[in-house]
Amino acid sequence: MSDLATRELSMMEAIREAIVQEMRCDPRVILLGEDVGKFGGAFHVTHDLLEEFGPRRVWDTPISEAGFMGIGVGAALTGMRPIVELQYADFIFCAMDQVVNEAAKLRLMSGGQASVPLVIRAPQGATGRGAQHSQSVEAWFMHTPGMKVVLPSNPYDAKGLLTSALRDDNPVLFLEHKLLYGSASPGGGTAKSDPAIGRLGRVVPEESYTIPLGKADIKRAGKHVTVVATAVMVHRALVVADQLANEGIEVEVIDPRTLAPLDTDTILSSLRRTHRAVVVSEDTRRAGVGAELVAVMMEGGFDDLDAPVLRVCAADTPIPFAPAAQDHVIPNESDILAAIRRVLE
Amino acid sequence: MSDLATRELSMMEAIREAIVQEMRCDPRVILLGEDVGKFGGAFHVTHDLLEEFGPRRVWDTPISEAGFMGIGVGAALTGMRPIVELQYADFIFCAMDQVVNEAAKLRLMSGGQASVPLVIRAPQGATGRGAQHSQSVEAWFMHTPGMKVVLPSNPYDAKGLLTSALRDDNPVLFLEHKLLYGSASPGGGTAKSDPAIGRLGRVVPEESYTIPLGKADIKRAGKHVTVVATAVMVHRALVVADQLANEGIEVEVIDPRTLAPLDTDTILSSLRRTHRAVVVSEDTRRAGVGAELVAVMMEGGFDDLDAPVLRVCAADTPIPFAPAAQDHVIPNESDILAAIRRVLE
Amino acid sequence: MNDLTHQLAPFDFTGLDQEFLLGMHRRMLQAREFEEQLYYLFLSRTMPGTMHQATGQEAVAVGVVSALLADDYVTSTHRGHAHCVAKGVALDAMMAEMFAKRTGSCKGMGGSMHLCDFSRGMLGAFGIVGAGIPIAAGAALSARVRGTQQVAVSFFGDGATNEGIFHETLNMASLWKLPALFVIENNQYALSMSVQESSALPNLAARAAAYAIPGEQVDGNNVVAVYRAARAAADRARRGEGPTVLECITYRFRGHARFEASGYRDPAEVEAWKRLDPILRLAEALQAEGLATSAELEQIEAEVRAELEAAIAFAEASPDAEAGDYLQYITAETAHV
Amino acid sequence: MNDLTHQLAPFDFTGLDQEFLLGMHRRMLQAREFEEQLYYLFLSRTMPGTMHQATGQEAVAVGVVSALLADDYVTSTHRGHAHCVAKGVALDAMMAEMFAKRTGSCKGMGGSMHLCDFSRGMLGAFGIVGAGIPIAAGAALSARVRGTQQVAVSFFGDGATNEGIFHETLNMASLWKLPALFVIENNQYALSMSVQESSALPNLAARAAAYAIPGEQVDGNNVVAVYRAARAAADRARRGEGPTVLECITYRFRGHARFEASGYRDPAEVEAWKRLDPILRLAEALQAEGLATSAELEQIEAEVRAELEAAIAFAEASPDAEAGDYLQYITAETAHV
Ligand SMILES: Cc1ncc(C[n+]2csc(CCOP(=O)(O)OP(=O)(O)O)c2C)c(N)n1
Ligand SMILES: Cc1ncc(C[n+]2csc(CCOP(=O)(O)OP(=O)(O)O)c2C)c(N)n1
Ligand SMILES: [Mg+2]
Ligand SMILES: [Mg+2]
Repeated sequence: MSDLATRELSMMEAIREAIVQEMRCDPRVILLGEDVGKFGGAFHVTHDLLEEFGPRRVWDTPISEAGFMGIGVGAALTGMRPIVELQYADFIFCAMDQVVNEAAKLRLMSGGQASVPLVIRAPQGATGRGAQHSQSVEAWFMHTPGMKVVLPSNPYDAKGLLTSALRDDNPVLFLEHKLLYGSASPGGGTAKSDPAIGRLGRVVPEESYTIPLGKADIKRAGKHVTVVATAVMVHRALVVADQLANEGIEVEVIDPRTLAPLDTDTILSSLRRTHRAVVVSEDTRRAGVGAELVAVMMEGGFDDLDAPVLRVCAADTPIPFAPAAQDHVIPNESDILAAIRRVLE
Repeated sequence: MSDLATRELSMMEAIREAIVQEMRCDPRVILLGEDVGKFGGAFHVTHDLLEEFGPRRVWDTPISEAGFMGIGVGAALTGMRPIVELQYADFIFCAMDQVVNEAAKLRLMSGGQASVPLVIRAPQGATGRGAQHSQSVEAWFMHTPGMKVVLPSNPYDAKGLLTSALRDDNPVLFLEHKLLYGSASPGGGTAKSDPAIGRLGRVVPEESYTIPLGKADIKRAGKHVTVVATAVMVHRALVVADQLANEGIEVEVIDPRTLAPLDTDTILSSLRRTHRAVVVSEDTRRAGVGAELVAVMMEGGFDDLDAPVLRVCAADTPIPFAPAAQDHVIPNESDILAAIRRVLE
Repeated sequence: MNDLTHQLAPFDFTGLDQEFLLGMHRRMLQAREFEEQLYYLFLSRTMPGTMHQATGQEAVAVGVVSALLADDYVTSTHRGHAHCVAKGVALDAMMAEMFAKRTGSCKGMGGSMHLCDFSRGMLGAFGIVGAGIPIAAGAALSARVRGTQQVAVSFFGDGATNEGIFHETLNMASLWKLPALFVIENNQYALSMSVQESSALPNLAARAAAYAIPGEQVDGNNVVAVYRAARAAADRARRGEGPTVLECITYRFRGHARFEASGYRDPAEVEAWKRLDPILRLAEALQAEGLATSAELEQIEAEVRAELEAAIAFAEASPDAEAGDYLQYITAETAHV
Repeated sequence: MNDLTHQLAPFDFTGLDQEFLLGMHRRMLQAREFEEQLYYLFLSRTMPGTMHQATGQEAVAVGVVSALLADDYVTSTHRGHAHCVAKGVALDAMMAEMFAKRTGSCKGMGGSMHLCDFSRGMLGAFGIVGAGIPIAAGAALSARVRGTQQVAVSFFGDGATNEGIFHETLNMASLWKLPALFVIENNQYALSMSVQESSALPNLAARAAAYAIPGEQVDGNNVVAVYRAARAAADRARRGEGPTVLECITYRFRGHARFEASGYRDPAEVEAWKRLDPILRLAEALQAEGLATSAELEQIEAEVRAELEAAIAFAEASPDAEAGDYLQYITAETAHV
């Protein structure tokens, strides 16, 4: 870790560093959530923040998601820049009214008087804990005008995107995939790591930096097919891209990074070069992220398309507990490979 | 009203009749909600039910959406067929956890032991009441595996679909557009009626009947372009279809009636005949109903398409109060007409 | 105590000067007149949206807000006009908002159920019952973090106390000793449901005990009693001693919304309460104590009526909010990223 | 009262026969052994998912459920194994579910946090804190509508009492006199948060008063005391007199989940509570009263250990839940439409 140019961080550490750096330079940034203080957060993202910033900046809350989300909204309306952490993204439904009806609508309802610089952080993704601790919730909030939705795939992006989110004047949902943390889980054991997760974005500069919300990133350039993927699916898509490279098939892998706003330009210009596309997302299929990406390509890229854009998404089911069943529900490399081969036919 | 063959009902009356008839023949059907008893419901849908069925069947609840939704789930798990009425669909976010994490997931989580025959009724749609009383919420629940979502466009369909929903063993969200009720609002005045709303489905048989969930209905046959529309948008699409007929353009108008499950066969076979399509929905555009319909046509009808399928949806914004602004956000006949002309180019 | 018709608090004017008292009287009249004018506007022409009148409840809004400072915060409800008037939101802008005009407090984007004026610390009416409760607590938390002396008040109805968010917020406000004031406007009904039908413990102030918060019932139709209770609670909050729950017992003279007929209420009950009109009660007490003559009071009434006529004229003369106006208000432009 | 180490309820065996008492002892041992076996399974091999142990809290589950009838309902939490054991869910099926086997109570679809057995009235563990509370109330309402004598019990932790749903449900249960029993398992912590840090009023039973519900604190490590309190509450519910809140004071001996180290707890505190092990306390009392010999108790222990070994063998021998199994469980086929 001595050579900063090659300093590596886990995504957990990168997220923590973005929080620490913003809290040091902006006294308006405060933190609320369950076990975020003394305990350091269920996934240890906020460890030692209470010690550094004290109880006026770091608030350990009772189990009252709707209540502390509303407190976050009220604090945001009155000059703070709160970070509200949910222990698992699945619990956001307990606070849904404050997010959808208040945080996201207040600016419009007030005729532009209100701004709600609130960042909601939540770990998500299927990691074997059953249907109430496994969901990917991004689509509900893409469908919530007034919200921004961020879903990083690696430590470097996570730090820059979170820094931007913390400086944004709108409510931002910042979703963190548990398999990407590289950190311990509340159970104590480390979250099952995923072989597909490569070294992408491991090197993270120590100084603070921003990555604009609404700007996609091409993780791998290619000319035969465009794959738009998020979070863990970026890594699985890259594995498949490596395999296909051996066959001379060049896959372009695009990570939107933010789903709202969505960088349609990067996606559509890629399509103009490849004429074929597959979208890969861990959320459930019906009316999900994949549907929006397909619709965007239908509207903006129809004449470029030589084949239908295919969706590779989670099956339309609550996430089952059994590992074999969960793995069947969540997209994997062979699902992605099969879809790519179909659009290349 | 003497001649039953031509008996006409408002959608409010048709919905009430379905409830009354099921409650008479099935003692498991009970009703819970705010002001549903003594007051007869905010939109008068449940008037006189307390008198007929008594307080063991009709429960006037406090303002505790999450609580009485959960009570509905528990009653459904133990042999009842509860109808939970929300006063406005926007308030479902207060009960979101019980709908998404419990009602919709219990069957899977229990390995098929549980069934949750729960019908959630909620009035929705923009009628000038501002951002917290105007939303169309169907997309969030299309994206909730385990839920069925019904959105009728007229009295005849509403009665048959609600009867089916009340006999279904799964949780069903039954959404009722306020502009279609033809009934009074809690303010006392009647909801602003819409000139576009025609006589579609006004004639309603008195005897009980069912319309299967998951079966779309072709409201008007045509061979030049397919328009898939829901609720009020069905009526607006029919107005546009009449106009275009004068130009010799035959528009096929399909009302899916249920969004989950979605009758993709009817939609795709229409597309095979028309080769062009427009989807019209009142929910906001991003990751909404329109996106799913477009994705379905991309996957199942790509080779049939002579033009991109276009979405006509609400703008991605909370619904503004000012009538001119609301009307600009919500799709109208000229928006639909413009989209159809574009796909016909 | 839920039925004021049996126990009224006497007016205690000690230490309150005439100007302050007449100011409260004027505020109550402004709120009353604002809504009564609207009532007839809704009857006589097509107005956009709907409205919920607080007619008869004005003493709660005015009494509480009179105990606050200009930079204190308030969150309100669907029945929020009186709170806005009390907090000093311009009548012109409020009326223009009801007409969906560009000159409205919310540029015509919010309407009756979302009236707000951040320059006045009025963070908004909320159309979602209970939604403003944690938001006021959040404003109180923010004041604590910023180290100011501000307090935050949340107004909400008896029905709102059955929302879980009420319970969650009170617990945190008490744990953290937030400078917050939770004002229950107990007007006896939540739409058609009486407090007895919807709350297992009709003494709503008593619910505060579950969170070690002092809870007090007040004659909500006595603006001075409300002011004194709110002042004590606000002072306590500023001293860092934590939140207070104030249950103000009152009654709405009109229907739940617009012309709702309230058939669920006994006309005799309505009549009994109308005899306890908070504005008349203050007027009588002021005259009895020689603090105002009927002439002075009529003068104030005339002035208020003129203000409202001017507000309506302003609204009518203002440009309508237009089709594309909303586009600029969906998201905030963030300069510094 | 939160610290049992100072006030213990004595064991009162009057009117309870030996078989019943030994049955409770056996149930507690089954719950203990089930989780302790799992603890070592999680240590020694890769098990699917996670688990939350109720080690030390067994008297709450067993005492309460021993006061119920077979067709009464129970909802449980993320820490639900003991509730299932107490309600008579087969150990084989429970263990198989932990192994994600087709023979599991939920066919391998649910896992530890969603264990249920509808044939036993066990409506499910819930991974969402507080979610089971209204669901139990709904089961109670359903019993009322169907005119049965069933009661419904919801078990939940001290932390769950800070969820709004607790408040909403208690209010309705009291208003409607539902035959429900709300059992707070106060094990002093919600993950890292002590009751004092998360509840403004650490006396959680007292919160019941806000809904005119009787609330009682019980020595949760005394299975007989828990049984008697639950029996009285269940009888009351069956008589149509409404719900009761029972706060059972107890402690979890292990971490929050799996191997969580609980660094936020004072080791001395943990040791003090371990001396109050509910199983040892009953065993000692039974022997002191001459209701059991150590030989008899060892015999029961040996039998229970054998049952658990058999359960593990059953689970290991069972077929894994397979990839496509879930497809049949997403939606119910509805014959009659
Ligand atoms: C979450 C939510 N549920 C229901 C409603 C519909 N609603 C609007 S006002 C009202 C009654 C509120 O009663 P109360 O809190 O006593 O206030 P009051 O109307 O008496 O001033 C109801 C049920 C709503 N706006 N929000
Ligand atoms: C709605 C919700 N919020 C947060 C969590 C994460 N979580 C799981 S258990 C737990 C602590 C629960 O404490 P308590 O209710 O006292 O039960 P205990 O674990 O002590 O048995 C938390 C915060 C959750 N599962 N659901
Ligand atoms: Mg009220
Ligand atoms: Mg606990």
